[in-house]
Amino acid sequence: MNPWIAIGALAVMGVGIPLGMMAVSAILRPSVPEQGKSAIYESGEIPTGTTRIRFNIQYYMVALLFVIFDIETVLIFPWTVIYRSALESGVGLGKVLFPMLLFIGILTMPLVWAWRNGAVEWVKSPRATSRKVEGES
Amino acid sequence: MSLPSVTATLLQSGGALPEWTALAPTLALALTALALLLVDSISPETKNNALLAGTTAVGSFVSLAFSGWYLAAGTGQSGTGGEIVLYGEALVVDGMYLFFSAIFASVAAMVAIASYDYLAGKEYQGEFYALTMLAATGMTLMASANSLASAFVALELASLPSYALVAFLKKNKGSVEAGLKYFLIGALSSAIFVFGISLVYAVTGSLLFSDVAEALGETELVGVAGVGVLMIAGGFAFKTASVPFHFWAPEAYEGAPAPISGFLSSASKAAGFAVAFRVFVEAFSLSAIPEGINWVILFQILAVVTMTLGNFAAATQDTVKRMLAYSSIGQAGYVLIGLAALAGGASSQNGDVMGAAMAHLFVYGFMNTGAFLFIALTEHWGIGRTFEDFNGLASKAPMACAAMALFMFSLAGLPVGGGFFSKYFLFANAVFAGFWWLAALGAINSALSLFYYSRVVKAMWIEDATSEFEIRSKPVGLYAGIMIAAVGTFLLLPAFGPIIETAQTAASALFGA
Amino acid sequence: MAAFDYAPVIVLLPFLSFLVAIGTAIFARGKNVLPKGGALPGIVAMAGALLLSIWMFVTVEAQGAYDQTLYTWASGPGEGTFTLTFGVLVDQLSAMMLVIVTLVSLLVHVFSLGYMNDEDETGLPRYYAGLGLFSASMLGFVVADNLLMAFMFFELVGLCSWLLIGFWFREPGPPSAAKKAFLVTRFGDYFFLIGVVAVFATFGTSQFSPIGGMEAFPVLAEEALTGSAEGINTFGFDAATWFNIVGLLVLGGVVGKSAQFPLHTWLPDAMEGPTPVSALIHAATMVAAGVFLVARMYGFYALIPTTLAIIAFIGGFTALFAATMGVVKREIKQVLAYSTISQYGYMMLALGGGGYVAATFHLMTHAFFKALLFLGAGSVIIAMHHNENMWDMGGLKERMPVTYYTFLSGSLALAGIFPFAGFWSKDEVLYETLVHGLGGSPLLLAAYAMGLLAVFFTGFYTFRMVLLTFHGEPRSETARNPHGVRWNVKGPLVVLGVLAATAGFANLVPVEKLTGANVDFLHDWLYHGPETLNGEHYSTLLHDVAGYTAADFSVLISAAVSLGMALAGVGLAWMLYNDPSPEEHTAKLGAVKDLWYHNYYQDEFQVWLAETGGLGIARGSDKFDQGVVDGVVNGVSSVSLFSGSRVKRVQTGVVSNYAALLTLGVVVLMVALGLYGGWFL
Amino acid sequence: MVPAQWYLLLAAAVFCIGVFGVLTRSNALMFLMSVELMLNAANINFVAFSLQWGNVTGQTFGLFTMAIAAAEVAIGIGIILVLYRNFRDTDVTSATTMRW
Repeated sequence: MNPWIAIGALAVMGVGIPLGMMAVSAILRPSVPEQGKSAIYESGEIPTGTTRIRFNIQYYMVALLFVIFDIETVLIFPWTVIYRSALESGVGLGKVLFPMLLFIGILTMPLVWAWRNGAVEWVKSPRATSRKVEGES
Repeated sequence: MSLPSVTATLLQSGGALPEWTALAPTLALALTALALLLVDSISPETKNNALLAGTTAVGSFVSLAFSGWYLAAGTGQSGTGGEIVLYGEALVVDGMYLFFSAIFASVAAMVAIASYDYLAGKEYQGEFYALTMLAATGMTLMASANSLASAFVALELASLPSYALVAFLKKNKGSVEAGLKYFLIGALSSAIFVFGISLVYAVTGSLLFSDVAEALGETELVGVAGVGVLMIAGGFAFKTASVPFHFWAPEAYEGAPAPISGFLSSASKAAGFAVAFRVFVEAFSLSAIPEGINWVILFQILAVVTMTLGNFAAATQDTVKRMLAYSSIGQAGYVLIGLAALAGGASSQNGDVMGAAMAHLFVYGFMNTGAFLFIALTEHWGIGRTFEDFNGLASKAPMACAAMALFMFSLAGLPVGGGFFSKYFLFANAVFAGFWWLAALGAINSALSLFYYSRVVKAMWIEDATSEFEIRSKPVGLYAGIMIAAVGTFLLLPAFGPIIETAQTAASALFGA
Repeated sequence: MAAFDYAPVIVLLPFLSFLVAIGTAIFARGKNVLPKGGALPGIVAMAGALLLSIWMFVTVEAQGAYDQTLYTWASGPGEGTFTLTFGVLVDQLSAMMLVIVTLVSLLVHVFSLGYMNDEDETGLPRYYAGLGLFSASMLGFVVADNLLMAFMFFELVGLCSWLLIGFWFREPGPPSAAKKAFLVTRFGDYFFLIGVVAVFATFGTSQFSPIGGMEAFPVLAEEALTGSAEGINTFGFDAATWFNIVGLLVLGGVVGKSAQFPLHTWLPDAMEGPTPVSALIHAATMVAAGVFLVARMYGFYALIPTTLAIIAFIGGFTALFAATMGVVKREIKQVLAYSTISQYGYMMLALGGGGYVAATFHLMTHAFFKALLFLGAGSVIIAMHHNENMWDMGGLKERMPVTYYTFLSGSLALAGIFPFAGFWSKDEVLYETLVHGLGGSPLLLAAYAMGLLAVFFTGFYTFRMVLLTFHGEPRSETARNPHGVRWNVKGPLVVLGVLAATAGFANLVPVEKLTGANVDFLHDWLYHGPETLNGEHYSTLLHDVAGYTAADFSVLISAAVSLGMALAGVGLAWMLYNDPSPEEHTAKLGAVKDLWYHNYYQDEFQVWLAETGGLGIARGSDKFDQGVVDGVVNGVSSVSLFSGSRVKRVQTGVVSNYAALLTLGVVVLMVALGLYGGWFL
Repeated sequence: MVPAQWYLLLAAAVFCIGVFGVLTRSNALMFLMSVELMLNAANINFVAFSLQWGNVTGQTFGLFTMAIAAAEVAIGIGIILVLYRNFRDTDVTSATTMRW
């Protein structure tokens, strides 16, 4: 059997279900047009401006810190996959565990550095002392 | 060194030291980088420039000492059992790695010493040195990469800190613009590079050089492999600032802090060549690769276009730093002869040509770094950037100007510094290998280069000062850096014999001869 | 060998006086630091050099010759490379020359006290510096033990002549005369330089005699011609032919320095220099250098009869040619100048004619009597307040007797009247040429004939000069009341006057023939040189290799003929000019007078030659240089700069363009390599 | 199993889209995103051919690529930030003080 049939069926289902739901609800619900209904929902706030607003640059630091942990995870993942089987096949603990400890250790160092250099401090006003806040990497 | 000594056999292959110690040149640089980060973590506000620069310089010298020791002791060389392969064949230590490590470490040391003055009073000093060391670590890894994966990672490890370093002067428009351009072209190039790797992987199913070479010999997907090889060559062309991947270089070298310009144009370029030499000789070896993938022609085109474009553009520059930037492109063209003047089969000339190119890179590391450090000195003094601004400088600072004249003439290939022999050997070996036209083009370009190099000397020594300027101080660090480079450049004239011998032995080992 | 250790000092002493004088001239300008304007250091140095030279002479007599390499300034590694050295060679020839040069130079220094100091000239330190360097260069040339070193000092001599002839550089004449002297001799030296290179290329050495591990090129050449040559590169020529070429190239320098036809034109002009300098140039140093060089490497020239014949012919022709021009000159120094050219012609004649000893002998006697004549002329010039025209003189005999009698002694020597020095030497020159000519070289006979005829003219112009200057009635106010001269002028004149009368006794060949007494001292002296550098060796070579044979001919007949010719010339002069108020008889010569007066139009001819030929070539070269060479260079550079300025426009500064060009580049390369490698099939 | 050439074509298409973005977008962030697209095209190849060849080299390398891409972006955003501070714009074509 052609393996593409499953993918095709998945695609049909994926597109069909939302379209079907929208169609069903459009048929069932009464139509009462009102301005408030077409407004953007902002938890009760009155929306201002466009969607293209600037975020505070300090989010950038948070994002970067996230990247560190993200990459750490990505690179640790294959190691975790083989960890047990490697141990079972007789590779010593030192040879399996130590490199990863070294890796994490090296990664910790920049984290400490970033911490010490104020990457996680939230400065109230970006114009006030902005020293060492948005240092790269 | 072809002389195996008793201690040589006892180092790594004999069991006196564990095998991983063969990577000591790299480890020294990496540990220095971490130490610098540690210092900066402990006291983030530190402006203890002497400590930071000193640590960096010491780390570089330690790395240099390891390289020298291993080279002398024969680590990873044919005399003591051949190359040392580490970490699942991802890295390899041989004569070529040690030779290039010596280049990177010496350039890094000079840059660190000179930066002591250049960075005085600036912020983020710790980061500066740490990034420099990280980049140097990446470069040594590039020289030791034995798989496309480690080559890519090492290349990025060298590149990413470089981007930040070029844009280091955050308030300087030129520096930021240079960093942006370097980064964007670099990102594009590395994307092309990694796509090339993926194509080669698609064809061969492996990233290890030896396996790639083996699989390429049997493949039928010549087209895919060819495109992959071309794209990988593109990645190296970016690192070495070869046409058409050179566009970042003039701006990056001009805008970057001058010590970084020297670092990038000497060490980073050498690193690009180091990995290119190894990849193209081992993974895409001429004896195994399909007929259709003729990368020698590719490098011939690149060499000719690069040296011509670099020299012609350099001849018409107004600012000295940008002239040096373009001339550095031209110099890359000469070194490309090391890949372009290769012949198929097991020609013994191949090792000689490539060795000559390596020796040129070695000498170039001193003379070009020295030239950029001189620019750093003028920037430190705050005199202008154009040739006219250099008028009459020799009367104010004769020592530094004498050193600069030495660099310029040596770069042009006059017999005042090692540049004479390295260029001579490069062209001569190209002629011996049968590529006389490459050598002839190189010689013509050298003649042209004499024109613009001598403009600097003329301005400094012959012209009268057009504007009044005061030299406020004679910074010790910058002077020391320049003098180390000058002494190195000069001493390489009489001491060129061992260098070319080592380089050619290392290159020949690569060719398996 | 203690004595010879001081040989370099002979050269260094005058050089030291040069340094002292030049140092004074530079650092103490205008201040009278040195007494006598620097003359005293020069005199002391030359006196010391003279004493040392005499010591050398005596030591050579006692111990034989000395040859020592002092300094090797360039040496190649291993076989087939050249070793360039400075060395000292003191043998019979150079020891004799050392004495002559130092003696004449010393006397010239002393005389300069009268000629320069007493006349209140300015720039005296510069003058004495020049004299010192001049003497040092000549002495260095004399003791040189290889051709390259000889060439270097030869050039230094030329430089010094330029400095000294142009001493009065603020006047119009001297600088141009100096320039002419320098350029004309340089023209000859150019060939000499090529000759030196040719000697090196041919033999790999330029030593005059074998020393240490180095061979001598005359010896090598001899071996080449006698059949056992090794390692000699004759560039595809027959060995004899090639040696002739090399010999002629070196001869170029000789002809220039010794003022032989056709490069003699600089010498009369050089009279613009101070008279003591003229004495030094003509008697002992510069002009003598050329002849000395041929004598020095006579072992080489004796191998090549063709070149010898050319030398003899040039010499004979120059002797006659210059003598005729001397006949009509009005200035006393001009007459002497042409007589110098003529006399050096005799020496060349002797060398070419196989008379090595004769040439050396004449070189020696001529050094004395010509120095004497020039110094005497200098004395006259002082007396005449620097008026040199003989027609304004007359009757000086009574007013300056010392000058007169010494000058007369020199004149008799120059004219070759028995028993003055010139008689003996000139007679031997002519005799040697004659016997070798009769022995089978008709060309030598022609040269001999010219030389013999010149004897007549020599006698004539010499005594015309003497009679016009010293005899008759004074023809001008200054001649009636001449400026007096002091001891420092008279002293050297007396010394040289005695020598001019007696120097001939050094080699009394005719007397020996007559009486059998062994009185040819110079002959014996020169025959006892080093193995390859003595007269006996040379005569063997001449006989065996060059094929010169001496016919049996009486020396007395030859001497009688030449003496008769001389006396005829003197007699004619006496007839024409021994008159209280002599007339110019030159009009009787008709067109010949103009020809002689204008020096056979040689200057004009050479200028014409230079202007038509030389200028044409120069213009052509200039065109080629400006048009083709510069054009190509400028073209390349402007094309480079232009294309550079275009190429760099690619760098637009916009990073998006870079990305586009980069992508384009990759695509182009991909398509090119793909089509080439067939990736798309 | 899907034939290999389709992966190659898909990757090439993604790569070309990335190149197109690089060439046409002047906003630095868009430039960066396009480069990411190109890197991901390579990742497609790696993962696909990892499966094809039956080894995990490609997959691992894909992880490396992602890590490096992240680091690249981190640096890139920093540079874009200082670019904005100096030129008041994130347009890559605005920084043209150096040329020729």
